[in-house]
Amino acid sequence: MESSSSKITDEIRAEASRLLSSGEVAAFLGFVPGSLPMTVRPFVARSSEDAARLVWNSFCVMNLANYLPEVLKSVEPPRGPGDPEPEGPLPRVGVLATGCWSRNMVVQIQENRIQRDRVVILGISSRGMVDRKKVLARLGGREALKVEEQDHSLLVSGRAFNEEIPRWEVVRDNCRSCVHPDPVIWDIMIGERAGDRQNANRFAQVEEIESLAPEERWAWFQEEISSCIRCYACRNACPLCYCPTCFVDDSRPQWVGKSIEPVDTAIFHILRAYHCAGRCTDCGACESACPMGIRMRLFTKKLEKDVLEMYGAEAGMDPETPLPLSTFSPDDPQDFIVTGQESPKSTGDEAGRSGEVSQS
Amino acid sequence: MAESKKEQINNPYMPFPARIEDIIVETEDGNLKTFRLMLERPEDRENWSHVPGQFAMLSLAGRGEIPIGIASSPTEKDGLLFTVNKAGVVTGALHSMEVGASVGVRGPLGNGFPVDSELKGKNIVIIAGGFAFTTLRATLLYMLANRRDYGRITVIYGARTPGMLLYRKELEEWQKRDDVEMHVTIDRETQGWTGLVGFVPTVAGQVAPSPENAVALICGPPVMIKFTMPPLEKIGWTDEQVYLSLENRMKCGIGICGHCNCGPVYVCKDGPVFTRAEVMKLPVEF
Amino acid sequence: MAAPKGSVLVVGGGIAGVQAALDLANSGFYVHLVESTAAIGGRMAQLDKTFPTNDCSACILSPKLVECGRHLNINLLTLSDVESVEGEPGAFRVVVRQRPRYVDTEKCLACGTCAEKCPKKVPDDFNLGLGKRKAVYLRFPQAVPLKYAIDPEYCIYINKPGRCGMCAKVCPTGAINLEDTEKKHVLDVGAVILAPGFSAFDPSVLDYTGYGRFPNVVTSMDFERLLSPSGPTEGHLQRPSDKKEPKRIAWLQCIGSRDINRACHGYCSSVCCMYAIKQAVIAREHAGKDVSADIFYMDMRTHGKEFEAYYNRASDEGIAFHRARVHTVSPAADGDLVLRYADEQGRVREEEFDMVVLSVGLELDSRALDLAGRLGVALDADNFIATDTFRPVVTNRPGVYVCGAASEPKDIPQSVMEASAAALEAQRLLHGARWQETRTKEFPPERDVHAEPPRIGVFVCHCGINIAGVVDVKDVTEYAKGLPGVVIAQDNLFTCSQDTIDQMAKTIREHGLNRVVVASCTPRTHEPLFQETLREAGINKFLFEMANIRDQDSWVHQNQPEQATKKAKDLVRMAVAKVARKQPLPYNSVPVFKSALVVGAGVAGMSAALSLADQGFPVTLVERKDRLGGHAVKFYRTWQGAEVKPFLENLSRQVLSHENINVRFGVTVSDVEGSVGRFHTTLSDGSALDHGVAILAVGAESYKPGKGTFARDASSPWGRETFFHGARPDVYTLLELDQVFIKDPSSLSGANQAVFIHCVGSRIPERPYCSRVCCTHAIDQALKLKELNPDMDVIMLYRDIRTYGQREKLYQEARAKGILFVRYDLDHLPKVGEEGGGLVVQAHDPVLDMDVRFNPDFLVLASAVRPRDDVGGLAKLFKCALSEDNFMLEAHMKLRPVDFATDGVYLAGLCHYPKPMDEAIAQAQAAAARAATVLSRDEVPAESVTAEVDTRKCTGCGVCVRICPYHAVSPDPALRVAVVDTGLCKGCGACVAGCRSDAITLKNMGNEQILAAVDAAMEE
Amino acid sequence: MKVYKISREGLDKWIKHWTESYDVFGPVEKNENGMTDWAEVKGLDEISTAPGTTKQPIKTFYLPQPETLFTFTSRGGEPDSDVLKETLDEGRPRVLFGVRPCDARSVTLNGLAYEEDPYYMANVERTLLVGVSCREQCGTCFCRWVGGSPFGTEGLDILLIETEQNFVAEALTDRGVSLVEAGGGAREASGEDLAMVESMRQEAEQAMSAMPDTAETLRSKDLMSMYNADFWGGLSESCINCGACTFLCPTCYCFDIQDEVVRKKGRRIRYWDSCMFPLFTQHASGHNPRGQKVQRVRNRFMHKLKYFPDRFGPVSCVGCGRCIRECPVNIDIREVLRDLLGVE
Repeated sequence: MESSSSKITDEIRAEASRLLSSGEVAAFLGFVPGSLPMTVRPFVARSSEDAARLVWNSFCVMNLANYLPEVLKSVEPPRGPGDPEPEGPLPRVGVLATGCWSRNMVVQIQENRIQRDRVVILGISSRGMVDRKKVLARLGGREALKVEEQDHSLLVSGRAFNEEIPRWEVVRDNCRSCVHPDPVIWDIMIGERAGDRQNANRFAQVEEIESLAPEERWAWFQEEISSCIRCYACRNACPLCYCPTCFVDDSRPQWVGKSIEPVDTAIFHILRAYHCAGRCTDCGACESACPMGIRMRLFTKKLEKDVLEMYGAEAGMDPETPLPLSTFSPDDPQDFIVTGQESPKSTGDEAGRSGEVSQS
Repeated sequence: MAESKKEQINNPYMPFPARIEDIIVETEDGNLKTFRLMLERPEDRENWSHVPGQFAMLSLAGRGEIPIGIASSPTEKDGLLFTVNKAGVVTGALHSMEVGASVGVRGPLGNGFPVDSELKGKNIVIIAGGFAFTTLRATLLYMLANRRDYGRITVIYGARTPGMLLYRKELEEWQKRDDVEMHVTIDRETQGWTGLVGFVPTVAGQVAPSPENAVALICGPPVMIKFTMPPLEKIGWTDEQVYLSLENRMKCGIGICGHCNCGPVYVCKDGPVFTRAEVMKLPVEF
Repeated sequence: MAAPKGSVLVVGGGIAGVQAALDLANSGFYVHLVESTAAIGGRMAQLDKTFPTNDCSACILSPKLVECGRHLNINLLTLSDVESVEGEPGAFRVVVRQRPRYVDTEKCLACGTCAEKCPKKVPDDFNLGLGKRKAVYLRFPQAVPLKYAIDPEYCIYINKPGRCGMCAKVCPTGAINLEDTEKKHVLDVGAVILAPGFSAFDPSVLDYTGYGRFPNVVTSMDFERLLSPSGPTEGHLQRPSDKKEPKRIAWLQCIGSRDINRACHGYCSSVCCMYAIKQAVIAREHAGKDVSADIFYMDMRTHGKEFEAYYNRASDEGIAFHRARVHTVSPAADGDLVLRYADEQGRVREEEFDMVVLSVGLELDSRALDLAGRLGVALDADNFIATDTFRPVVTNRPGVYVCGAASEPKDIPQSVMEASAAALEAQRLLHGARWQETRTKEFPPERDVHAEPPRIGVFVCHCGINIAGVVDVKDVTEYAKGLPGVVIAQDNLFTCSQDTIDQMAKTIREHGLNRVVVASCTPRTHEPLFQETLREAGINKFLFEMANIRDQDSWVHQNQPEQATKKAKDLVRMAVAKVARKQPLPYNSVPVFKSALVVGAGVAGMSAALSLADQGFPVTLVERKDRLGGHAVKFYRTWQGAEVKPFLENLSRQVLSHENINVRFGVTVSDVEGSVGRFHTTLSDGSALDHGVAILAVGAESYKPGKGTFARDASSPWGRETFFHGARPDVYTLLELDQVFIKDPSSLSGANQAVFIHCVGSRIPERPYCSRVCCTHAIDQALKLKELNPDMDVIMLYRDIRTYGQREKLYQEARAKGILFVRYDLDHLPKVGEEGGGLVVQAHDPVLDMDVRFNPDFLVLASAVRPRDDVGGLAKLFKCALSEDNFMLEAHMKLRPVDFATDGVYLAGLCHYPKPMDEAIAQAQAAAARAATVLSRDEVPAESVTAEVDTRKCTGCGVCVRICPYHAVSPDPALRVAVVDTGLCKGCGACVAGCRSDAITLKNMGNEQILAAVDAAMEE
Repeated sequence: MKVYKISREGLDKWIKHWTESYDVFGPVEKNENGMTDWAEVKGLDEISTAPGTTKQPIKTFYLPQPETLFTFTSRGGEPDSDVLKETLDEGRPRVLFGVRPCDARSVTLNGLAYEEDPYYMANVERTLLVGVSCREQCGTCFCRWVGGSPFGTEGLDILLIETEQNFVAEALTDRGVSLVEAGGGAREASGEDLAMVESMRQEAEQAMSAMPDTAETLRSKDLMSMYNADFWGGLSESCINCGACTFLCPTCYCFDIQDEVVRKKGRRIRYWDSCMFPLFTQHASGHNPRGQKVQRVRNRFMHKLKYFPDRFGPVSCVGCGRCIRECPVNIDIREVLRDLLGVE
């Protein structure tokens, strides 16, 4: 039986090949099969021969938006710092995009990381990607030497065992709670759009943690990050993390210690999550990339929930809507500032300050 | 355990305590200062010996370490000189220190110029730009102190403006000597400057002596080195005759931590001094 | 007129005089500011809080006083009176007599030792005699000049030479000069501005109030001092008789106002309703919500911006409002008081209170009256200085201007506006002499400290006993000596005293200091002084840091001296750590385009344009319609009875013919770039202009009930009510009736009855503010109807009659002429119907408690003034804000009434709030005066503490570009990084907070400095 | 070398005895995913029997993250101000039980670079390795490509080989012998045992694909032609520049040095760094010799497979396969090896 993934693979190969051979794009960003079961490798195809190697399956967990700015740059004529922008349109790049990746591309457009007219997006409605760690957990230490994907199950075989795993059970948590599987921007749609998914409670995992007492929550957080080795796979897998000098690397000032002291690890994870607030699309790449099995997605998910509740905003749903935490209004209510009883003297001082803008 | 105690004494990560004896503001922008340091422990002073071209880690407890070329010659006995450009955390803190403050010195590190081997008996051309003159000052003083060991000594040194020249007083003194040929240049005409004007590569092309029985020691910004080579090559200099000092990022200084490697060599341990011929065999990762 | 003088005399150091002086001094004139007491500040300094913002009065005032006191071009003459003014406009010779202070202000440090040792206790006139002070005294804690004075009336030595003299003995600097004598100053000035202020009415003549007989009957000014933290009770509310905290307080309104019979003051004092509400609110803040506060009033006059909301809030909070005049105040047991009054239904009631506050009115005192007499300045019937409707700050004597409450009772913002307007009139007269008599400060060249390690000097201030009374200043100073980088640490009694300042400059030079920390009061008032000292000592002024060990330490930890000392050390350590990492910054400035844009060519816009054009500044006047005059063309006459049409025609002629005014009809503003000094504005026709300032005077609209714009809230009875307006020709709005008066007044002569309905569209939930002008306008129209036909029945259906100030006389006249006033409230709205082709109006008379019916020949609706719908767009272009009512929001409601928070943009007229024409003109002139402080300069200072981008860290994401409220950040397309325009940057730091990559920082306020301070805070 | 035979229960007793004078660590199951990692143990039953290696290599015991080089105080003016206190770790000796031969080998390989490093050597000094041979090859193992063996003994003090019922313990060093003695209860292995072990060794080795003389072949190749090989570009394009490979690699040993100060009490630490990180080589001036991703990816492999062998002889890789398993984007060092060696 031909699975839907293999149909999509065929269509991707055909479109990518067409785009590359017609010169519409200079490169095409997709995946090729990995060297291990349940892995794929992000890949930049530059010819139709390359395009024939592309593949689509349930293990495409790395967010391709993360690669896009660099691939775009790689197809530009080289220029030094300060050189003027080249004349005429720059070469374009084709890329695959599911719901969350396309929303990241919207954020990238808003943050001047990519230009819409330079990308040709092949949209794919995501069926949810499989969490390799969940499969491994089910195998309990037995090594999977071959995994075959079917529409609703995975056929796993290894030394002296064969097992069929219902697919949805091992789909990543972020995909299970996803409500926007369809791309929000695309040029060519591969397969059908599925429409927004009904999800009784997309924030159930977060709510479970929210229900803990503060000290329990802190204990949960510390336990969750205790195995972190500070390899930054989560950060580097994320299309939102592109600062030339990440705060963890900054030495002036040094915001956070560099080793795996618990306080340093905690600062890293908290700040990373906050930098993603209002921008994260819950693509899950961070968690999929983590070699240590840390569920850092839950931190960003909490912020996603807060931003939705407080600002009614979801990242990347619309290129015209500015990111909620990237705007400033001088008459911002600032009702989070708590004012208590003040002594008459200090009241006066503060009251005088408000409204009075210094005359120079 | 007795053995490990012995190792402690040789712990290459422990800086020697030192005290700032003197601070000289070198340049008009105030960004370069020369610090004269005195090792505090007599045994450290006694054991210390370095070769011109070597560097040391200057260490400020709480701030970190920074590799700095040793600007004093082994023949100078009143402490160690380091000319430091204010650029980062450590150098910034160092620049805000006053005479009497404590610092640490870890070194000497690296190989240095082969003043007592390959360079002996040769005509020497020292070519330096900007604040890369520091270890060449050490070299020059060493050679002047052992003047008979070397042939002609030519110095070509340039900076953007007169105020950006290092060791101005000494330059004047050397210019008065007849056993060293000084060519000090600045980039552009400036009021009150009566010396040479022009970029170092240009001046080098004009005044560089014949390559016969000669070596050149070149320190400066990469672009200066790049443009200095063609005029030298034109008059017959080969890569084997040219010594350069590389400046990769260094941390441990003893060839372990991995930061400064340039292909198979560790700049901190195998260098920083290489002949240009050696450098040309390396990946361009410096 | 010969070449005019470039200096101006300002008489009166209250807020009006101070504002006039500052506006003039900041636009190129030398000012002599004459004040009769020992310190400037006037009445405002005596107030506790100000309405409607509840700001601390002294706190918002003192920066202005400090600026005045420090201004190089303001000559402060305290204890002085103007004796004579001779000459003509442009060249007056003024004689000022300065009474002896007996204290050398050059030497006095205000340490307070003299007062501590002075044996003579005297009633404190600043506290209205409620407390005591010494014969040698400081008028109030924030006094400017901060110098002691000796009261010759009480001083033992002066009265019996040879005795006492204690002050002279103890003064550490020898500042006491008991042989001081009067000085006479002869000043040549070009213009005179009178700002003598007001006196509070003395209620002791009103026997029924019991004032003077019962200690717990106080005036509202007394009550301000009782509330004030610097007052006799240090802000603890106590009644005078037994220091008990009062739990029942009554306010009696209109004491000495609206009272022809007993007080001889027919006018309304304008401010008392609001201040009474404010006092009630603040009293309950002080003494708890269980304090009952009852206000007895006739009409509640809350006609100013945000006043009605304040009134409603007070009412909601439980302050009781009684529409009743109190008949007598009589004593009860324990110092309590019984009020006897008749309620609205005429029932006599008695109620007991702990304390009674008399809301006394405003009047011109004898000193001011004498001054007016000496100067030949005419008074009006109410004994205020007379002015003209269309020239609101001009007196009868050319070259002499008046502002503030001296020409009519008015509140602070109105006084401030008039002060600026008076400054404008003086500038208009003297603009040829601008910068002729002013002085500029010269500083020595600055030493380059770039390569030096920090050499920090720490100066710890005792602030008299303000700090040293709590903090161990010596200990803090010793501690500071050991901090890293500190070369010298000193303590000073008053670091801000001139000799200490001089000494500081000397110390900086002698010790080669390159950083300075002053541990003292607050940077808000004193940072500029110390920074200037650094410049005088030849180092960059930004190498300075202040540790606030008074406001943030000794004042808030008065009872914890040890902890306060420790905290002072912490604050000093932080400041030292921070200043060590500061770098010199450039003194930026922006060149000024010396031209103005005025938007809106109504009376306000035209007045503003002329005010600037007359001084030689080119003005572009933009009008969206194709004619001048705005709404004013629809007006018949002002409340003073002056016809508008001739004035308007004259004004229009001047504007159109003025060589400096370029009128652009039929266009609007479509885009604005730049900031103060260099705006670049694009108009709707695509043309563009550069200008240094902008004045927005786009007016407002008359609410038309028939237009259905009311229907925002259909649930309110008012939401649907149109009163047949637009449907019947016999229903007018006020402006529509004015049209009849202008075009065909005789058509109304035959009418038998007219009914006015007040507050149509105002003071309702949908539009809560009072439209301010309609009561006066309606009553004036009613009087006009009576002129046309004295037999006509005119009925006014009103809620409160708000004929504030001298407008009250119209109300009196109306009642005298038999115009019938019937009150209604929101629960009993007038109903308008049709009957037999005519109108029928039904209302509920609360006094009779019965319905009344009228069959008027015509109905007049006193409809609201509403903001224009498009005002928000314009405000946004200029980065200005709107108030909740959608009027334009000034920078500060009290003290910056014509400025926007955006520098270089000003407002005037009805877009600010409903106001009559005279006030609109004054505000327009004020806006012009404020604009002139920019236009008179070649360049305006720009922020030095600006944002800068680390291009290595910048990702070019553009968040800062979107965030910057000043549009100072833009993307560089080639480098793909953000670029900051330092001329536009105000150093607000919004971009810094927005940048995830830490690529943008504020100079000297970056991570390096702040974290150094934080790290220092964490040390012990 | 002495060879012993010890029962499962005997091994348990060994561990229990050792805990009296050593801290004993072993691979312990960390979570439901089957992940094992090093933790202190008190008995055999705590130790995981899963095939393959632990999540983290044993370099955490030799290059702790972080390692304090010395401490100091920076109270201006006080007597102990700025005095540096050496902190060579002389803590309790410890036994790592259940080390795979590949991991054990990494200690020796890293030791070539760390010869003059007193901290590393002190850790070597105080850490005894008890290894377990591999009977089952994982999909990502390739120790026999890089000079190792599933029965390799390099770096170990004792190698345990599990037989049908018992264990054979090869005491490879004097320290190993003394460990066996301290454990007690062991019998000397019989010839039969030795023969069985030998056949198991051969069987295991033969079951694995092998690449002989890898290091020698790589050393013989021209540096710059390897450096300029075509495949680096394509290879690096999928890399996200994280440090998962280097941090989990037993033979990646780069570090950075940093001072940490809290309330004037400070320490100089070293902590893991990765040549995958762009800032690894960045100068203070902003110039970066390896600013491009391709340069960094190339350096990681060139260091392991060319620069290290050229300097020290062997390749700096033990074939444990961690980098292959944990790379989020499936960069596979085996492919790189094949490409460099020019084999299919």
